[in-house]
Order: sequence, then C-alpha cells, then structure tokens
Amino acid sequence: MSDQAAESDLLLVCRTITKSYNGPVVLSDVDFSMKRGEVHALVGENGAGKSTLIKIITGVTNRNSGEMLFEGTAIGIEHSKVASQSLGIAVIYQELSLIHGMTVAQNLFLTKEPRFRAAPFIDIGRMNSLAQALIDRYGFELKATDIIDGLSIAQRQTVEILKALNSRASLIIMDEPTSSLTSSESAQLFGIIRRLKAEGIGVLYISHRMEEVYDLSDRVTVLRDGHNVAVLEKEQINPAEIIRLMIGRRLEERDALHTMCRSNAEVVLDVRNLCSENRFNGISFQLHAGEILGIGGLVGSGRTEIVRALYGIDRFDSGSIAYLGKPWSPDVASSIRGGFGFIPEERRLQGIMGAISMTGNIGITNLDVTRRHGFVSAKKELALARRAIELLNIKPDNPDIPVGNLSGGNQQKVVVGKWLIRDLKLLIVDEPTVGIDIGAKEELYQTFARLSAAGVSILLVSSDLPELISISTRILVLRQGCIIQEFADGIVTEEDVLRASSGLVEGAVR
Amino acid sequence: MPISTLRRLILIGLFFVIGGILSFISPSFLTQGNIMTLLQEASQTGIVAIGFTLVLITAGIDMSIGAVIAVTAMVCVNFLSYTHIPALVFIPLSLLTGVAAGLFNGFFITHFKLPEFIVTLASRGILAGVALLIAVKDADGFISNVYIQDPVYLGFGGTVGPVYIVTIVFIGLAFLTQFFMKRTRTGTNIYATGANATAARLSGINTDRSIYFVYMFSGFCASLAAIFLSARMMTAMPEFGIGSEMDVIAAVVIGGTPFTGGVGDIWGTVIGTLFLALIKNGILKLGISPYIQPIVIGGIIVVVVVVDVWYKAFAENLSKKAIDRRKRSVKATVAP
Amino acid sequence: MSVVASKARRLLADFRLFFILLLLMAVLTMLSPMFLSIGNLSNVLWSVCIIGIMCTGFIYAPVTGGIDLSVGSMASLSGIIANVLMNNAHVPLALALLITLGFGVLVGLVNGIVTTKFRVPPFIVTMAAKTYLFGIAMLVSNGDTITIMGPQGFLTIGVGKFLGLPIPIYIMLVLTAASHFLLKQTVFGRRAIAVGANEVSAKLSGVDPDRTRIIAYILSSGTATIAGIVMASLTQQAYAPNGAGYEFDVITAVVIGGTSLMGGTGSVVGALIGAVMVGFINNGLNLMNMPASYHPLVTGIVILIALILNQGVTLPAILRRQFGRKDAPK
Amino acid sequence: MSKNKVLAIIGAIALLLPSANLAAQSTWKIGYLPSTVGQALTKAWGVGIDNALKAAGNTPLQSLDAMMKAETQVSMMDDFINQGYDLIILQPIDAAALTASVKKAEAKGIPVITLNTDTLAPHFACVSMDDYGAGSKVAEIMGKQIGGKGFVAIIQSPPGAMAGVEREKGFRATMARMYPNIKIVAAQNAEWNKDKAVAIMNSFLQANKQLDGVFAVNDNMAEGAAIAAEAAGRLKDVKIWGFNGQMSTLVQIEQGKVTGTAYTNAFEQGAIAARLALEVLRAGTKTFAKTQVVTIPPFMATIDNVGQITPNIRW
Repeated sequence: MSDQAAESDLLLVCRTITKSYNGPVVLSDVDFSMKRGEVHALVGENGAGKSTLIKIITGVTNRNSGEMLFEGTAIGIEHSKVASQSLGIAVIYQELSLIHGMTVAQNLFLTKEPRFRAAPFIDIGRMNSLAQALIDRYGFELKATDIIDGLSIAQRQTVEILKALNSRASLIIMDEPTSSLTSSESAQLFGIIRRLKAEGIGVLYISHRMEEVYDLSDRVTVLRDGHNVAVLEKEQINPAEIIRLMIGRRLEERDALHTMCRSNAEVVLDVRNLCSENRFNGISFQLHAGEILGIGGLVGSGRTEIVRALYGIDRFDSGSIAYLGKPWSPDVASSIRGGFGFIPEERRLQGIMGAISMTGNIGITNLDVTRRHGFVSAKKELALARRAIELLNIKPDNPDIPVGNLSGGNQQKVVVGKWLIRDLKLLIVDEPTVGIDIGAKEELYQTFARLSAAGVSILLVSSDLPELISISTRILVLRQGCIIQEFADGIVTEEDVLRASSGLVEGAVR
Repeated sequence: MPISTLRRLILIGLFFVIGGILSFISPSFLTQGNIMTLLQEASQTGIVAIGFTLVLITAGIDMSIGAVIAVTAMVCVNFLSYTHIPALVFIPLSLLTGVAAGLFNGFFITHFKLPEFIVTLASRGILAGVALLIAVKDADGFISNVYIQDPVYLGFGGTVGPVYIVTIVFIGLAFLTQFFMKRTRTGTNIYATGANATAARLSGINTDRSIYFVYMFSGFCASLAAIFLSARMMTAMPEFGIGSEMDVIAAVVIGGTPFTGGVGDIWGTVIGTLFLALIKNGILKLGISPYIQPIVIGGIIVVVVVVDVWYKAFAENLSKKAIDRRKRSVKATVAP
Repeated sequence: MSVVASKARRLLADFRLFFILLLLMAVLTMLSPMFLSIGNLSNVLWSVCIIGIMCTGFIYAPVTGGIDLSVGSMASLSGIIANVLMNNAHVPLALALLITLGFGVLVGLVNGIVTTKFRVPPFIVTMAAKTYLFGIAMLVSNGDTITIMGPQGFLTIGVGKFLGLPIPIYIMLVLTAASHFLLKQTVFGRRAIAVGANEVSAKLSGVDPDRTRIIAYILSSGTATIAGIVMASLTQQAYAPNGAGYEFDVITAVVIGGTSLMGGTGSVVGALIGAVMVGFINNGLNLMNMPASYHPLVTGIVILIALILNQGVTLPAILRRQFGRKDAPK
Repeated sequence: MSKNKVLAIIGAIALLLPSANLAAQSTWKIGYLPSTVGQALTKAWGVGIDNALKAAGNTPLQSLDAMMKAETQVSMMDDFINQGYDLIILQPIDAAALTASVKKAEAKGIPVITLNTDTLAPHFACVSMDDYGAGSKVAEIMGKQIGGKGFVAIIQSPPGAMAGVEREKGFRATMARMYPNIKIVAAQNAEWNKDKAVAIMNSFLQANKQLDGVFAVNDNMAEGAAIAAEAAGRLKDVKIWGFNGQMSTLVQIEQGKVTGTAYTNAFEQGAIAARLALEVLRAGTKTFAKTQVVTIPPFMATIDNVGQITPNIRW
C-alpha cells in the first residue's frame, strides 16, 4: 500500500538517480523513497552503491541525473552538505564529529547556543536545562554537563543522534552504527531508533547485520551493482531472502571458484588459543604453506585485531603462536625479517607516505635488503621500486612521483608492491580492495593467486564476500571475537558466510 | 574531579606553600610594597598571556607578541613627541597596532596555510625592524629614548590605593575574556576550532574567522601591555618586550593550557603568571645567584608538563577500563 | 598527472632555491659593486658558518616532525664548558672538545627521551631546555664574558685559514656534506623521513619512531655543540648570552631551504643555501651601510616570500582560494 | 702627560674623601645593579666597590644581573627598594627608563649612585667615565694617527644604548670639527657583540678598499674588528680603537692588534662610588637637590703608554 502512498507522507523521494564517477556507473536509475517515521534499511554488498546513494542524498557528491524531493520540495542537482543539513537531513558519522573537551550540552547546541534576550551572551543555565530536557525525553543516562571525553563510544553516538534531533532533523541516516558497539549498547541504540520512529522521524539504516535489519526495519531496499533490485515490505523481510537478493544470480556463475580445500602442506603458522581482552578470545587455527586463509565476519568482529596481533603491532594476553614450527613472539621488526608482509586496512592513514616518492615508500620496508653497514644503496632501492612497478604494472611507472599523487588503485599496488619484492612466507592482507576500481582489483587477485602458487601463505581479511570467497582456499568466520565457523571443504556460498557472520548458524562449528 | 581543577588546586597550593616559605626566609617578602610589585610584574606578563592563551586554544602559537610590544611603545612615543593628541585619544589608536599585526598573521596563516610558528616568527622580525625604524630620533639621527612626562599617560603606571592599575586591568581583562570565551558563540567557536577543526567546519563554524580573531586579540593584549610597560618605565625603547614571548609561553603552559588545542582557560593562565612571578621574585629574595632562575623555571615547565601528560594518560586509562569492564560483562552473556 | 609534468615541477622545486639565490646575488651585485668578490663571498660564508653548522644537525628535528629551540643556548654553553675544561681543568684540547661534545649529546638524549617517552610536545621541551641551559651557562661562567686566551690549537679552529679560506667554512661544508649524505643515503635518513611523513606506516614498516626521534635530537644538539665551539674560538670569547636567538636564525635558514616544519621533507643543502641567503642579505645591507633596523625587517619579509614560493603558491592559486572561501559554510 | 692624568685621578679621589679609611661603626645593605655583571667593566666596578666596602668593614654588597634588559633592571630596582636596602649603586641601562626607579628610591630615602649613565632625576651622585669626552679624545688621537685625512668607520652599539651613542657622538663631532678631510664612510651596529663585530668589520673591509681607522664603541667589538682585519691581512693599515680598556684589550694593544682604547680605572671608579656611598650613609643625608657628578677623565692607552697601566689596575 505504501506504493500508492500520497507524495505528502513521503519524506524523501529519489527517482532514476544515476551517478558515474568518470567511467564506471555506480548508480543507474535508482528509485528510492522513504516515509515519515519509518525505519528504512538500505542493504547491499560492498560496492553495491549504498554509500554513493547516501552521499548524493546528503549532498556530499552530486548526482548526474534523476530527481530528488525532500518533504515535497525538489532538490536540484547542485546540492550541498550545508543545504541538506538546513533541510533537516542528518548523518551519524562513523568517525564521530563531536568536539572534545566540551560538555554534551555545548555539543548539542554548537553554533546555536541559546542566548539571553537582553544581551548576546550564552545562557548556559538554559542551554543545560534544554539539553537535559532533550536527553530525558529519550531517557538516556547522560548528563547535559558531562564532558565528551569521558563518554563511551555508544554514549557519544547517542549524543550525535541527539545533535541531529536538536537540529530538527526529520531524516537521520545511520551508516553501520553498531559496528563499534557491544550488543547491549546496540540493543540500546535500537530502542532509540524505535523512539525516533515514534517521533515521526525517518531513519535510513545501513547495516550488514541481518538480524538488526530484520528486527528494526519497516522496509528494506536492496541494492546490487548500482541497481535497486527490491524493496521489501515489513512482512516480506527475512534474512535469508535479503541475502539471496543481495547476492543475486552470481551464486551459480562463480560456484567453481568457491570450492574450499584443506591444504596438507607444511604448517607455516600455528595459532593456539590466542586471547586479548575485549578484542578476541580462543582463536586457534593453522595456516599452511601456499594457503589463502580468508577471515570473514562483520566490521568489529575482531578480524583486524587478530591480524594486527599476529604481525606484532598489538600485544595479546594469552595463547601461543608457532611460526615454521618454532615458537614465535611477534614484533613488527622481527616479523618483517621473518618473512611476514602486512597490508593494513586504511591505506591513507597506515599504508602510504603520501608526500614521499614510490621509491621511498617501497624502500622503507626493504632497508634490510638495500642497506650495507648503515648505508642505503640508492641503486638497489630504485631497482626494487622498478621491479615492484613492473610486477604490478603501477601507473604512472615513474618511481619518483610522490605516492599521494597516484590513483587509489595504484597507491594500493605500491603498498602491496613493497612486500611483493621480498621473499615472503606469509602475507597478511586487510581489506585490500576498498576504494579501488575493478581493473586494479582483478590484478591484485591474480597477484595473490601467483603468490600462493609460489608457496606464500596469505591471511586475507575482507568484508567483500565475493572477493573473500573467490580467492580464499579456506575461510574462518568471526563473530564477536570468536571463530564461529570454518569453511574448509566443499562449496561455500556468500549466503553461508553472511549467515555465519550474522550468527544465523545452525550448530556453529567450534 | 576533573584533571584541570585538581592540577589547578595543586598549583594554588604550591603557590601558597612557596609564598609561606619565602615570607619566613625574607621579612621583606610579605610587605605590601613587595606583594604589589609582584602583582605588577605578574600583570605585565599576564595581560599578554591572556591573549596568548586564546591562540593556544586554537592549537596555534604567536611568536610576534614581544615585537608587538616594541612597536606599540614606539607608536605611543611618536604620538607623544610629535603630536598634541591627548593620551586618552591616541592610546586606543595605538592599541590597533597589535590588532593589525594579528590581522597580518591571521592572513598568512589562513590563506596560505603556512605554519603559525614560522609566520609569527617572520612577523616578529618585521615588527622588530619597524620598531627601530619609527623610533624617535634626535638631531644627529640617533634613536633617543623619550622621557615620557605626559601625566595622563604616566597615570597608567600609577596605582589606585596600593594596587597598580595594570593589576586591576589584568584582573578585569581576565574576567572579561573568561566570560567571553565561555558565554559567547565566538568563544565556543574558538574552542571548537582548536579541538577539532573538521568537526567544527561540519557544524558550520567558520574556523578561519576564529583564527583571525585570536591572533588579533593576542596582538591587542600585547599592545595593551606595551602601554603599561612604557608608562611604568616612563619611556619606550625599541627593544621593549622582545624575547618576552618565552616568559609568556612558560606562564600559559604552567597554567595548564596544552599545545594540542581545544582546552584551557584564563584562570589557569592567571595562576600560571602569578606562579611564575612568585618564583622570580622569590629567587631575588633568597639572594642566591640569579642564574638559578632560568634553571628553576625551565625545570618547573618540564615537570609540570610531564606530570600533566602522565595524569591525562592515567585518567583516560581509568575511563577505558571502566568501559571495557562493562563490555566484558556483556560479552560473558552473549558470546558462545 | 603526467610524469613529465611532475618531473618538471619537482626539478623546478629543487632548483627554485638556486634561482632565488642567484637572483639575490645579481641584485646585490647591482646595488654594491664590491659584493661579488671572492673575499666578500668567503667572508659571508665565514659569517654564516655558525648557523650553517647548526643547521646540519638541527634539520633532523623538523624532518621527524619536531623542533629544537635549545640549539642557541646549547652553543653558548658548550663554548663555556670547553673553556672551563681547557683553561681551568687543563684538560688536553682534543679530550676537552670530546667531553663538550659528549655533553651536547647528553642534552639531545634528554630532549629526545622527554619528547618521545613522555609524549611532551618538543616545542615545550626544547624551550624549557633553552631556558635552563642558559641558566647553567650563566652559572658555570658566573655571568662573565670570558676571553679565551688559549690553547693556540683551539683558537685556530675559528680564525685559522687553509688555502686562503677560514677553517670554519671547511667544517661547515664537511658537516653539510656528511649530513646531506646521512639524510639521503643512510638507513637512519630513510627512517627519519618516514617517521616525519607518516609515523604509523613507518611503524608498520618496522621503524622505531621513538628511537629515530631521539637520535634526531642528539644530532641537533650535537651539531649545536660544534657550532658553539667554533663560535667560541672564532670570537676567542665565551659568554652565555652569545648564542641567544640563534635558534630562530637556524629555523629561518632551514625553512627558507624548503624544509617543512610538519616533517617528512628536508634538504640539508637547501638549509645551507637558506643560511647563505640570510648572510648575503645582512652582508648586502652592511655593504650598502643600511641602518640596523632594516636587517630584521628584510629577513622577516624574505622568510615569508620563501615560504610562499616553497609552497608553490601562485597568484591565481591565491585567488582561487579566495573564491573557494566565498561558498564556505557560514 | 698621561702619567700625570693617572695621578690627577688619584689626587681628586684623595681630596674628595678625607675620611676614606675610617673603620665603619655600622654596616649597611648596599645593592649593586649594573647593566649586566657579565662584562669585564661591570665586574671590575664590582670588585672595586667590594674591596672599598670591605676595607671600611662593611658587609659585601648584593649584586643582581639585569642582563641588559631595562625592564628587568627596573623590576630589580623595585626589589632592592622593597627589601629596604640602604643604598643602591646603579648603572642605568637607559637614562630615561631608569629615571622613574631612581625617583622612587630617592623618595623612599634610599640614596642612589649611578655609574656612567646619569638619569634625568636628581639623585645623590653619578660617578661617570666621560663617554662623550673620551669619544672625542679617541677621534682626536686617531685623526692624528692617520694624518688628518682618510676614511674611518664606526662599529656601533644597539640603537638607543645611550653610553655607546654618547661615545659615537663625541667621536663624530670631533672628527667633523678637527679633521674635515677624514670621512666617516660607514657605521653598523654589532650589538656590543664580538662575533657580530667580526662580520661587520669584514663587510667594512670589503666595502672600502681604503680604510684607515675603525672606532668600536666598546673593547669587545674592537677585538672582533681586530680578528677580521688580521684575517684580511689589513691589520697594519687600519687603526682600531676600542673603549673601556679591559685587560684582554690592553694585551692586544701590546700585541699591536688593537691600536688603542679609552682606558678608565674601573677598580678606582668602583672604589670612588663605594667611598661616596659610605660617606653619605655615615652622614645620613637622605635628600639631594642636585646630583653630585664625579667625572673620571679617561686614559688614552696606546702601545707607547699602555705599560703605565700596571697589572694591579688592569681589569
């Protein structure tokens, strides 16, 4: 019936939205609508176009074509963040945008502090009471005078939401809001969302967690490869169905790739009962030579934490690691010497040195190769860079260019390249293909295949299911810091992995 | 209790302990005359430090304040010796010198995205030069340090009852600035700019405007200090105040305003300046080698800051632990 | 972006400084004929050698994203210590210099440890160091202007000549070459740059940022010590306030030389050129017999210009930024 | 004739203080506040004052270091006043800047003796070496040495530093009056600093192929100039004059590096100040209509007569 719903009670209408970042089409003719006071889940795999749609709605980027109405008023192509804010569209950013050192109230009223009628001075008393009133209306255990720095992630998130409410937002967009919350905190958040709904505020909710989508949403829009493949009404919603829609027909096509197999080559890494408070616990697995061990699971399930611990960046509390049969207590330097490679999750922050040339970026991890009694042989270094460039055909192929000037894909190639030219035994890869184009992706996949063929073991952390499944020879699925299921043989579908990571597992292994 | 309050109480405590000890050792310490000059000294630095605090709150730095003092003093003596404009008219005008300098700094910092330190260092040199250029010269073209006789002007160096006017102005300015920072939108915008510029911009704050403002205010405070300094000394020299920025920074840092921006307030700075003045005065009193002074001050700065950092880490650790404990209890129920 | 374009741009960036220097020299030659004489040029080099020497080590502080304000005080203190050792304790010259250097290294170590291990901003740490080192210098010298009468070997360091050029120039050139080599050709140099450019990725590549930084500060105050020794021997004098303000000249030179205070980039040769530029300007003003007031003025302006040029900022770029501002959030 | 001068000084002092070597009945708190204690001159004063006081059985004096900053010196004056010193011996960094402080002290009944730089406010006494006079004397002698015609340069003190300015004025005035054919080709500020003086002398030597004389307004800078001239191998052609006559410079005069300096017996100058101090303290006078000025004529030390400055009066 919502299909015949009058324009008036539609909060947001998007018709035939199309967006292409010079070349690849990210969104094509996407229709999307939200009612007042509904919780609308937007689901789809990585790269399905969710975030692009959000960016367009919030005016971060502009659409190429298609029309958009918010509360009945048309929004032109030339849309802007500020405009969307003033319209009443609010986003709860994952990297929270609160001002530290300020109180909750100050954050809620930033730039719109209540002032005395007589003089242009902030009426702190009134500000606090107003803030407290707002807080109490939603029954949070927060004080208007709390300093942000003292709050937990969840509490900060609630402040963000309150901020949105306080700016009279009628549409609140939440992008993976529970990724960094404990389940009780999530439960709390759902309570809030329901209350927002009751207030007649639309909540656009993006999540990979099927059970959440299932519990919360009134409607679900499923995106796949930039198309709106389905809009499910409340009664139609069920996780399995959603997962099927998300993945679509590709199931059959790729079956061939999905066959998992136990390797019985020599054990490279033997992890026993690794535990780290609040990160992961009871992690045990073996990694064989030439194996590509995929680590699945949702953001915040402890995937990254584990690999960081293995590489020696973070300490772990208990458990043991054996590397090539010998007990191994990892620290970065010795890991590198021992034949580890590590491709971190956030390229810009952790991977590259933007201002420095390719040679510099590649050189810094290969000093042990290029150095002779403390001196670096520029010739060797350049040779290494050249080798990396041709191995991965990095474009442009000039080793002197600052890496910051390369495209995302080529930046990532540099990050991979600096390991490739070493004689690796074990490569740890965390979300290798985020934000890089299809071509570069494929090249990386081939590279990984080549490596494993050469006997290098790979630990692959990825949220991109097709990627995870098509490359891995074995998959561990994590949930809340524990290995919930292992796929070691036979055919694995994205569905299986999604189910496992969403906890929809009948008789989970281990 | 919040870190800032605690450290402040400790500092105040120390202040009185040291004061007590001094009044024991040297009878002349607790005399009205001495206390008043101590306050006068403190106020002299303090007025500049107030402006500087705002700059630090935006995570910036202003090395030009010393030179601003010099230039402003020169502007004043020019008015005095070449015009008959009454002091009360030209003093406000000369305060604009600092504001202009701040404008200059702000421009290069915001529009060219140059590091604050080096920009203000450059303007420090430029202003120092200007001070020498505009200094009053005698017949033979030598800089002559004018002996100021204008009673109105000298009045600024005077006292109300036993208290020096500069002290009163200092306290007044402190109150006003504190109020301004906490009770006006501009004030909160400045805090926001320093704490998290991107978040501030997201919330629609014009961070550039905040930056312009703090540097202009810092310049203004320096100019104000220059008036009192020259009035007290009954003259103005082109090298006035140059090099004093280190004292100011020391006072603010001891007062507990960090370099990381977003936090800090005027009361901290007030305490810091008083503390610094006390140390200096005390070392004079003890009759020990005056060269101990820089060593002690340097030492204090290091200790204070290290303790700050430690305490901060410690406190954060506590709150993290608390959150983790909650998470753990939750996991126990959820995890298989 | 095209390879050629970027190459060209970087070439220009590399040599921009040289062009500016040549331009400056041309102007000065026009303004005063005796500027462009071997004698004068060598004099300028001689007069900038103290700053030049300081730069060679100081530069590692900004390269690793820090700063060292204590170099000036360190220099004057080292002169005093050397004198005390040689003329009061009668320690043989070489040993005296070695001990002095050792002291400098110690100070650098302290600065480094406090900044890295206690996570105190280097600005504050080194500012405090500047303050208390000055105090120590005053204390040790009892505030005196000490005239250093000997030993002869010490005095020749500053004023002695070799092939017609004063020895300090050689010291400066040798240290510059060494430092340039250290920055560009050695493991440490690579690590220093990496730490300054992106500490996290450096860590992930097995670099220990703290250790790198500590060494940087040791180098900084180490060379400051050498500069101090040269200064003392050149002036045959040890006096605590002598080094005051040198830190600013050094920062100026380094920044003009194209080193960013944000870290990750640095050019030792550039720093030397920067120092020479400032030297030329002051020398030029002297030759033209300009009154004292113009020296800081001109230097200040030159810093700003150099900064803007080093950023590659052009007028259109500025205008663009202006208009960019217009529709910024209000 | 210069020998007579030295004697004259001593004589003057003898007349000045009949009761100089009376043992003191009581002791007084006397503060000594020079521009900076770091200079040879100010140290020598200190020694002179101290010895004279000790001789009279008075407690040694408390000295503070204003480190050449007028602001600091003013606040140190305040401190002396607050601590209730009985008398202050002050070398004002700037005449105008310290006037207020001197007024304040005198108002509190604390007599002030200024050294070298008088202030605008009347106070007990000013014991001064004659900056202007000595400056012109240097000009007179240098002019003679370079034969009445040629080119000379001046190494200045920071603009606004009165002592230096007075010396320079005296020098310039006399040069203009007595030697119209001597041209002052350059003047640069070396901030009292030796290393800066070296650089500046270098540029002088470059800018002027013929340079016959250099007047540095203090010995420090004269020594710096000598270093530069020697390095340029033009020590012979340039007459370098300093001012003050500190020990190291006297040595350099003997070595023929520095041509001459306006020597003043700083020990004696200090002693005079001390004796004046004791005198007024004994007398107990508190108010002074006008400043009693004791000027000490300088002794022009050159290689010929420097020997007359015996080691015991070298500082």
